[in-house]
Amino acid sequence: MVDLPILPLTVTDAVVRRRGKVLVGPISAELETDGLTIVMGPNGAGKTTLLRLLHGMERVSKGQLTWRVPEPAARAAQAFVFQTPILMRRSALDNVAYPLLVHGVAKTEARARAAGWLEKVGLADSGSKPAHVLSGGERQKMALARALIREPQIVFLDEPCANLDGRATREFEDLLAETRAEGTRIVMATHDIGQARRLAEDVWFIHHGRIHEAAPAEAFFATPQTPEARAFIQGDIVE
Amino acid sequence: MVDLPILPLTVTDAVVRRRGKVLVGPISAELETDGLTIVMGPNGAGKTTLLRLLHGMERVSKGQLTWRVPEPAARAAQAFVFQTPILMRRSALDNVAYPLLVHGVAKTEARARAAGWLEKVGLADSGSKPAHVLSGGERQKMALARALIREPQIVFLDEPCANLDGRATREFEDLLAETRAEGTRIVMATHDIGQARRLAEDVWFIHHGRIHEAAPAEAFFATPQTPEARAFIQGDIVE
Amino acid sequence: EAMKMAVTTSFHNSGLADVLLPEIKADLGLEVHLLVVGTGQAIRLGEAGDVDAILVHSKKAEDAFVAGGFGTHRTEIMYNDFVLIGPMEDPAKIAGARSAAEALGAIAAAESQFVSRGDDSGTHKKELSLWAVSGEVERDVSWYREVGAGMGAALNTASGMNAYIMSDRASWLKFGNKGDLALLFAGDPVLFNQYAYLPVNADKHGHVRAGWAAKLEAWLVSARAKELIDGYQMNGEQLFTFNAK
Amino acid sequence: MNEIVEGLLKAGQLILSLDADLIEISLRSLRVTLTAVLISSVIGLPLGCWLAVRRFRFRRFVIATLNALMGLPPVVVGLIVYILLSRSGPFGVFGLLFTPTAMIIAQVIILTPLIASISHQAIRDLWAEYHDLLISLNTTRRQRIATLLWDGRRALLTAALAGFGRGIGEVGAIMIVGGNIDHATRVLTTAISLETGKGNFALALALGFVLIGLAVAVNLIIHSLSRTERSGRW
Amino acid sequence: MNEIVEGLLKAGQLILSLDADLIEISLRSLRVTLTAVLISSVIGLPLGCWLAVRRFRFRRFVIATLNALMGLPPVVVGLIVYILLSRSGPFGVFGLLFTPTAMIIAQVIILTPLIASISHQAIRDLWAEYHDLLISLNTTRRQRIATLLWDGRRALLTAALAGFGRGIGEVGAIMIVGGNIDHATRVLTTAISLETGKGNFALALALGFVLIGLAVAVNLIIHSLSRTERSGRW
Ligand SMILES: Nc1ncnc2c1ncn2[C@@H]1O[C@H](COP(=O)(O)OP(=O)(O)OP(=O)(O)O)[C@@H](O)[C@H]1O
Ligand SMILES: Nc1ncnc2c1ncn2[C@@H]1O[C@H](COP(=O)(O)OP(=O)(O)OP(=O)(O)O)[C@@H](O)[C@H]1O
Ligand SMILES: [Mg+2]
Ligand SMILES: [Mg+2]
Repeated sequence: MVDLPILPLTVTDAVVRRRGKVLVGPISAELETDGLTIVMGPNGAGKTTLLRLLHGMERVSKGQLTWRVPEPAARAAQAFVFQTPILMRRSALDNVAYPLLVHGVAKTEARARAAGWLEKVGLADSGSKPAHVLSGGERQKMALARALIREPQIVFLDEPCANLDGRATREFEDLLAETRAEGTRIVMATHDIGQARRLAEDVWFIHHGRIHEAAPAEAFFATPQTPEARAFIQGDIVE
Repeated sequence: MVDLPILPLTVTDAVVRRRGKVLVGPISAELETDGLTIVMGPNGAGKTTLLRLLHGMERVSKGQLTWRVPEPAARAAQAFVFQTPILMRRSALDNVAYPLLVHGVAKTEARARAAGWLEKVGLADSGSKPAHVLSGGERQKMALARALIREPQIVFLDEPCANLDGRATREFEDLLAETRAEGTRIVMATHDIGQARRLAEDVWFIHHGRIHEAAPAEAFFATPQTPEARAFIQGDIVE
Repeated sequence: EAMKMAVTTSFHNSGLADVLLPEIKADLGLEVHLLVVGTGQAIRLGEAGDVDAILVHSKKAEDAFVAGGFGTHRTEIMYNDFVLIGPMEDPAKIAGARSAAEALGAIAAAESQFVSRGDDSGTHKKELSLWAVSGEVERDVSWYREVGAGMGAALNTASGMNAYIMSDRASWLKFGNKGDLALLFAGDPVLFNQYAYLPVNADKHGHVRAGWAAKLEAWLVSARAKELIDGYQMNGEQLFTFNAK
Repeated sequence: MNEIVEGLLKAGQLILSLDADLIEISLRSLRVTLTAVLISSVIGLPLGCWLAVRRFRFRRFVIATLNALMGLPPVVVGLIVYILLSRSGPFGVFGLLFTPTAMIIAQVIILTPLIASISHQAIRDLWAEYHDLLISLNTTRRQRIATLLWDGRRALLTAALAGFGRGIGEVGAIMIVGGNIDHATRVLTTAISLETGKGNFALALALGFVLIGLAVAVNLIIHSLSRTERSGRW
Repeated sequence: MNEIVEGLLKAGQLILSLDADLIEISLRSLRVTLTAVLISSVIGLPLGCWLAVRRFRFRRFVIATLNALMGLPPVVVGLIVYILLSRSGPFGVFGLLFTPTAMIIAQVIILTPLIASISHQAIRDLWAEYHDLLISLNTTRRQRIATLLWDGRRALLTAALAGFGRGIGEVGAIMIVGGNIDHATRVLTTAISLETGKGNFALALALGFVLIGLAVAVNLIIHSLSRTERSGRW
């Protein structure tokens, strides 16, 4: 739909402050056209806030974000999968079709495409269920389909596999690889270090609201530069 | 508070049916006084529904649940950690203190104990935050504290670690072991097979709404009896 | 065909309209839409040209209405009378009074509860003039209750308080919620209550149906109207006396 | 006391005998109020949503005012509409005074703030739920409002029904602008006022009971058509 | 048209000159309505919560009725209260008729269903949110209601304010049971009615503007005290 490339995104000294506390920042970073960045870090580090900041959903107290194109066009080509899926009070199918409807696709076509996406994420039989009866995993799958259906240029994923079972996680990873191959920029937060290893091209390690370490995946996992990152990677390998 | 032991729980032929579809059942099972049961199964298998059924939160269409003591007493000694934490529109501290207030504990004492529990789950600094600003992992920690604060005889945990980081997961497991040691019966759903291996004494493998396989943990992981269970355990080992 | 006429609550309460309107319809083919409002409001409706004629009973205001050019003229149609109502047991003993002023004086002397319309209506103005005659001008007293309401509402209040009140005879007879009240005094000629018909001036308001207003006026002063008005009875009593010239 | 019983009996009588006058004024009541509710809903529901969705400087002031306007004294509304529609007023040429149209206009003025205010309140929680998603999907304000209107339709129905209740029982304004003219602008409430003034309490109460019955019936019909209280959350 | 302007000017004049009568009736209006709102809230808010929390067979019917009762015609309420309080009525001995107390009673009857209905609607979503948790924690129905009342206090305030708006503008019922007696039961709305009947439209409007101003002021004060529209979700 939106053909102008919106990337790269340049973030300069962005700070998100709430109740007088800095939640995230100052952040300076650049997201290039290509890539799959995994955002990691302990609970409460600021991963969600950072993703929302990049997506333009957090009022910045300082600094700025610059997309290649001006705001409205840049907004239209992004998608976000929230940590807690937001359920519209509609059927699963209509939830997935909604972004298309909003962008002027005719109802029948939107539904047909939504049905296709439900199938892709393994919810073929659940389209007619009202979203609120879906199980935890089913909700995440639905949210994923809803985010990808518009074929965004960049997608932010906030722990999208938290409630998925093993098989669904693998299927998710396949789908993500496919999406990546089609040229979609991916930024994803996860706590699953195994998954991070499998998927990441770059890693951002977040600590106390800042990008503590940003590195290519191999380098990060092989030789983390900071003690915090090292501890974090260790800490996760509990077995 | 409630001193009469409420366990064992006997479930006979219980069925949960919604919109003309059987979601779970028929289930027949017994929960003994002691133990830690891990409930596993693919997304949408019925784990959440089963836990809710045991907790008495789903209207059964058939069959029945029998606790050792009659209903009201049995209800008072159970706790539940929901898959999506329910946030009361209060501070984190007041969220955790709430179950005590409901049970007649004085406000100051309730808050003091709640503060202790927040510390236990690693939220010492977040007590004064309104619950809705908490991060995904912080919410799960808060919900856990809120469930355990009343020292229930049995606690149902529905994927309580989905959004926890590695260290928090380990701390959770320690806390759970402690709780178990104090005599609390634990029934927990998880997708993390590693965690299941570490914690489980018994495993219930749920498939299509039924307890497909119920076995001691070692036996289950070593020699799953059904092809579905075998596939499930394999499927999870993605690497 | 329809025209609009503003009338006061006391006229409407009498029920005479229910007798006259169908006859007017039959004789003239004219439907008269009644707007039942307070006297002041009726005059304002006429001034604004929102009705084609008014039928009220407040001579001073009527004269001002004509003098202001809002109405072409004033035609007296009929009169009825005011009566004094009060508690059955009549604590102020007004039943034997020789004049209305004396009756009011007795109420003042006994300091019995008295309900006044207090709404600047024709009835209210008449009541005030009677108080002036009786010499009781001080009305800022606890037993004198100004209720600021129409005739029916004021009667309801009087009934609820078991108080004295001045009412037009028609409203009283038609009034359903009598409670312990009774008609105690009537007949003093000063209590006569003249109704007049005033067509709205078509020079001021072009849309006014002056033709119909004139036809209605002709009918109202006709022998046919006289027969109906004089013949209208309630509980065997004649309520209105036709006196158009 | 027995006026109340008498009123109930009379109400039964009037209804069973299908009294022609009663049917006429009841239908007129319904027509006026339903039309007014419809118009007010078309204005008020989106306005309420808009207030939920939009952040601006004087938002709080506007909302407080709207809340206050829920209590617009009907007599004042009646007066203002009267002055505007009066022959000597700016819209006098249309000759709307003392017609059902004038009554509808007055009711729209009374009901719109009420419906907007209640719907704003009803939609606030839904907006909190949807906020992130709709912002993320880069929806226009128009689309947000449309989505909230649609997904919140059950709650919004309550707002419209509140408007209906308020309208059907209203008398102060429509008395002034309608004039309570027999066979033209008389409705249930103005008839009740009239009978009360005459001291005919039983008849007034009978009409009142008919009115309440009518309001309950409309509510029940709409509730069961829309199945509002039936299915769980939506 | 210029009556409206005149009315505005007169309203300004009355307020600036601190007209003694105006102050008296304004204070009485406030006293009657605030008392009625308080009593109605004490009944209506928990009732609304109770209806949200409790499932029973005739729930839908009760809710539809409550919705319908939002539109209880004030004149009918006035009549019934009048009949009950009148000397020959069952509560005649208390001599409450034509006192502010009677006006408060009538207003409570009008406002309680309104407040209950709006608060039920406001609390429904919150209950959907809390349902599982409060059931799981084995709370008593009383505790559930108390929790919803407390955590939903902001939304419930709107219900109470809607009641205030409705009450302060109400005239039909308090006219009948209060009697609009000068210096005893005259309030702003009954004074407006009176002046309208007298044809003093400008004065009536002036009083109306004072009333609206008062209502806006009360709303603004309460909103800013409670900071309703300020902080994000709670
Ligand atoms: N409005 C706010 N006021 C105060 N603190 C806030 C606010 N919003 C978020 N926070 C805090 O900011 C921190 C970062 O939150 P964020 O949701 O970004 O963490 P996260 O890295 O995504 O954690 P998780 O892995 O648990 O999801 C948390 O500690 C949270 O409590
Ligand atoms: N009211 C309902 N009507 C129809 N289907 C329902 C209803 N409630 C739940 N379901 C379906 O029942 C199935 C079981 O749901 P449940 O939440 O128990 O799954 P789960 O095992 O917990 O899955 P997950 O691992 O994703 O959390 C799901 O497919 C869900 O869509
Ligand atoms: Mg997060
Ligand atoms: Mg589940």
